[in-house]
Amino acid sequence: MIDKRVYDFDAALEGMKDGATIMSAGFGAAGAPQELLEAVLDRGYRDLVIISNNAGEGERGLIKLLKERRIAKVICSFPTSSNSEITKELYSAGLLELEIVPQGTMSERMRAGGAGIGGFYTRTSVNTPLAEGKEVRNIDGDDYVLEYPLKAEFAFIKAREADRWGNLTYNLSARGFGPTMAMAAETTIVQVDRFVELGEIDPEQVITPGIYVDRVMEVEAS
Amino acid sequence: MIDKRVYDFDAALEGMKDGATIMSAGFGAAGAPQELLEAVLDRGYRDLVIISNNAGEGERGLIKLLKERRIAKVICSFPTSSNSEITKELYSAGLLELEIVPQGTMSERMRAGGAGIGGFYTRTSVNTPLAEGKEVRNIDGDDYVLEYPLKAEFAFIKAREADRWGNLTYNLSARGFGPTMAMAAETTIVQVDRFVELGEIDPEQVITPGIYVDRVMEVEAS
Amino acid sequence: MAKLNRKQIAWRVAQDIPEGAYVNLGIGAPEMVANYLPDDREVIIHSENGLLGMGPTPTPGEEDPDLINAGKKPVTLLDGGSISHHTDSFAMIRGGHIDICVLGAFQVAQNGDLANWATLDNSRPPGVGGAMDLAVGAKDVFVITDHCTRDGQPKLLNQCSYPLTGTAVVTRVYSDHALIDVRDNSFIVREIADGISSDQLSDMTGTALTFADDCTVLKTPEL
Amino acid sequence: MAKLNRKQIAWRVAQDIPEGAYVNLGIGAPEMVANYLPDDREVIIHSENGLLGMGPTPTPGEEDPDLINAGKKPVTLLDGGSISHHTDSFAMIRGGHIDICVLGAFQVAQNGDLANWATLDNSRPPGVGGAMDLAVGAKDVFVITDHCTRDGQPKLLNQCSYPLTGTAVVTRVYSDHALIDVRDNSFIVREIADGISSDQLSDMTGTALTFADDCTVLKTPEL
Repeated sequence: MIDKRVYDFDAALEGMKDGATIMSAGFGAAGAPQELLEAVLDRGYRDLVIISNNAGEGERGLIKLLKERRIAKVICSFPTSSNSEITKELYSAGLLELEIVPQGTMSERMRAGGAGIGGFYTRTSVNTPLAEGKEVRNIDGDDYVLEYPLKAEFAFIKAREADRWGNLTYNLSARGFGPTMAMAAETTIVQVDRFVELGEIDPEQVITPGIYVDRVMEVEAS
Repeated sequence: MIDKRVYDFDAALEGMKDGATIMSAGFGAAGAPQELLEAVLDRGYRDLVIISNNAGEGERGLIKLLKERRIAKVICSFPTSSNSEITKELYSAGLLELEIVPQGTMSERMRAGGAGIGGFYTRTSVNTPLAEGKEVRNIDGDDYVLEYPLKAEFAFIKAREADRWGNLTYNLSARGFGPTMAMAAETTIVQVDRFVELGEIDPEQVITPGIYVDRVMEVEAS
Repeated sequence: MAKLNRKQIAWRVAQDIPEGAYVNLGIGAPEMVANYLPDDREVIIHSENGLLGMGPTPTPGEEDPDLINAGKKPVTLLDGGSISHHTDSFAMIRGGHIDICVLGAFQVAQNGDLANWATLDNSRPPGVGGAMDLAVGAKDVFVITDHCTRDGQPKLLNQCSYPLTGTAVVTRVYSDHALIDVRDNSFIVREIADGISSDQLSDMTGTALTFADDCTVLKTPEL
Repeated sequence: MAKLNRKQIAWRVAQDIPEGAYVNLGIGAPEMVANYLPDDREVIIHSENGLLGMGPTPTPGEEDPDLINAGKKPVTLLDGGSISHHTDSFAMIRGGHIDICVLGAFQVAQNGDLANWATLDNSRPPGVGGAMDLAVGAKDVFVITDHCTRDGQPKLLNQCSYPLTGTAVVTRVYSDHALIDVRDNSFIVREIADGISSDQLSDMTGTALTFADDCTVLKTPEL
């Protein structure tokens, strides 16, 4: 019987290691897998490379990892928030590497990683510092930048419901990067509000099909 | 008040013309906008370029247009079906141009057209006759073919429900190419089983958001 | 000399958003545009984090932490609203499906170049968010900005000195002093705030202005 | 000499599909594999037109014209099944998320080249469907085929003469005479049908065969 459900963080994080690259869903706090990130903190992993829209916000998850200096690099579109001083401090002190990617390009690069696209041309960032060193090509009169896929060893996702095949639904705008990151990581680990029986999710309302999901764990908001 | 509902085929097909390029959703008969296609036939348009997975099947829609010699060219992945002799006859007689595109490439090219991607690299079709004349690029050790976006003047789609903003739901595997074609056409025209009030479709269950839809018409299956 | 306040600029932008438009409102001042849309005008507001048909701020106590806008503030969805994931949301932006986006700016050049994501101060972490995607993707890019910086430097220039967000993308500037179209490599003044002369406006601008033949007074209500 | 019939080939393939695999079954003979999966084995079947977790043929009268498989025949969905649109469905295929696809073939070369979409007959309209996507996308490509054409020509070759579907993609061939791995530019015979000698099999093959040291008899039930 296929059963992707796990019941503790040790099982959820199997294979995690120092230096791992982790995609972390969430836009601000919505959809952020705070408890999974904090379980990584508790287990002492370090030198992490994080791919996430923001380099933390508030007091949870990524911010805790940043404060404990567990993160070597963040690939993101917008690192700081009004309430995340630690990111600025670490960056100013040269203790945190940041790679800034336009939000749509970041999302599209992850989709490319998940969908077998070897590279794609986008108008976003043409003639800006973020296109420096990248190939530019004129297609039908417009300049486009060549962007390559973005993949990761792990994706951490927060979803609303999961069944034992790993099918997922999300809550409103907490959907965010979840469906795309699930495609783009070797191992996709999902914390969900609740497990449901196989067949409870209408086939037309599955947002992330289980094919992209490796492990699901029920996590109570803490 | 935004209201994309129309109540007859003349209003639905406004702007149609000889030589138009039309994306026609549907995989076989599932999701095929037969009544819209037949309304085009009834109005006498000709020299049409059709983008559709199949060059017709059965006795409806595209097959009727083919029989009346209204279609100059079909861009498709698989032109013939067990029950579509006319496609073979016209092709053999040199009366129908066919452009064969791998199904995933066709779908991805339409998505690129809708998503502002100028081109993308895919492994599909490398070293096959369908890659002839196309740029090949080695990325991380694998060869990829460069493919360009596919757009159209019109998309014809069959959906289950629509509201006055043009939000759509589909019925099971009739979803097919609908959501992608809706993105890729200048004018997207949808025949639906039924209109619903704004707000009746759960925001999380909208499959094609109205931003991609220009006109919706309630059409009883005929 | 009666320059406009932020609310008045937002009000003026709102008058130019047509019925049925799909509009993305940037974080900060552009968000205020939603407050001034005429009641009888139906406009569909997009938020980059996957909302289409965004509604007003929820009443206190009704906030859902999972229903936020691009600025991470609680919002609502209108009837007809829909949710999409990030990649689909940016396909709307990058694919040219958003009619208008309204953004802030550090600098705008007369050819429509926009600089609004990074200064030359390298001590601050840079952050671009969705600005570059919106700049190239939206059919019209409206900019809300003060005409000058706090220390009196012009923000409308011959050429931007800050890192660019996009080239030749801005179509109209709504400043606290004027409404200016960006067309044919020129700033064309369409409306000018009451009590401001052409010369005064030119003095505040870092490049030559063209005054439209039908240039009128930029009128807004008290707000 | 006891060659396998189509059902027996399909049965043999089914035994090699592991629990939990995501599998795409091509149109025609490959579809029959689903009928022979062991009852206690949970396998998730993908259909290119947007089905994941495809179930058996519906009972007569229960067919839904909007729930069909890649062969356009009515099917069902299992509990846990899901629907996606075409582009998302092909992202699963092209992104390497399908563990195994089972396809038919006109020709297979010893380096894994596959020809299964077009012959050299130009009077017939060509059609490729999802074959090229599946060939490059699936982690394993299993081929079901007769060992020879109806007129006795070998289909396992040094090099394909028909237009290719993909290069170096086939990982295993299930013929009516043998089970053959494709590895290191060689056909490696793992199992051979009862009563067929190595020499007979070699005579029916258009290139050299390697016989595995542990090559055994290809056993199937009567079907």
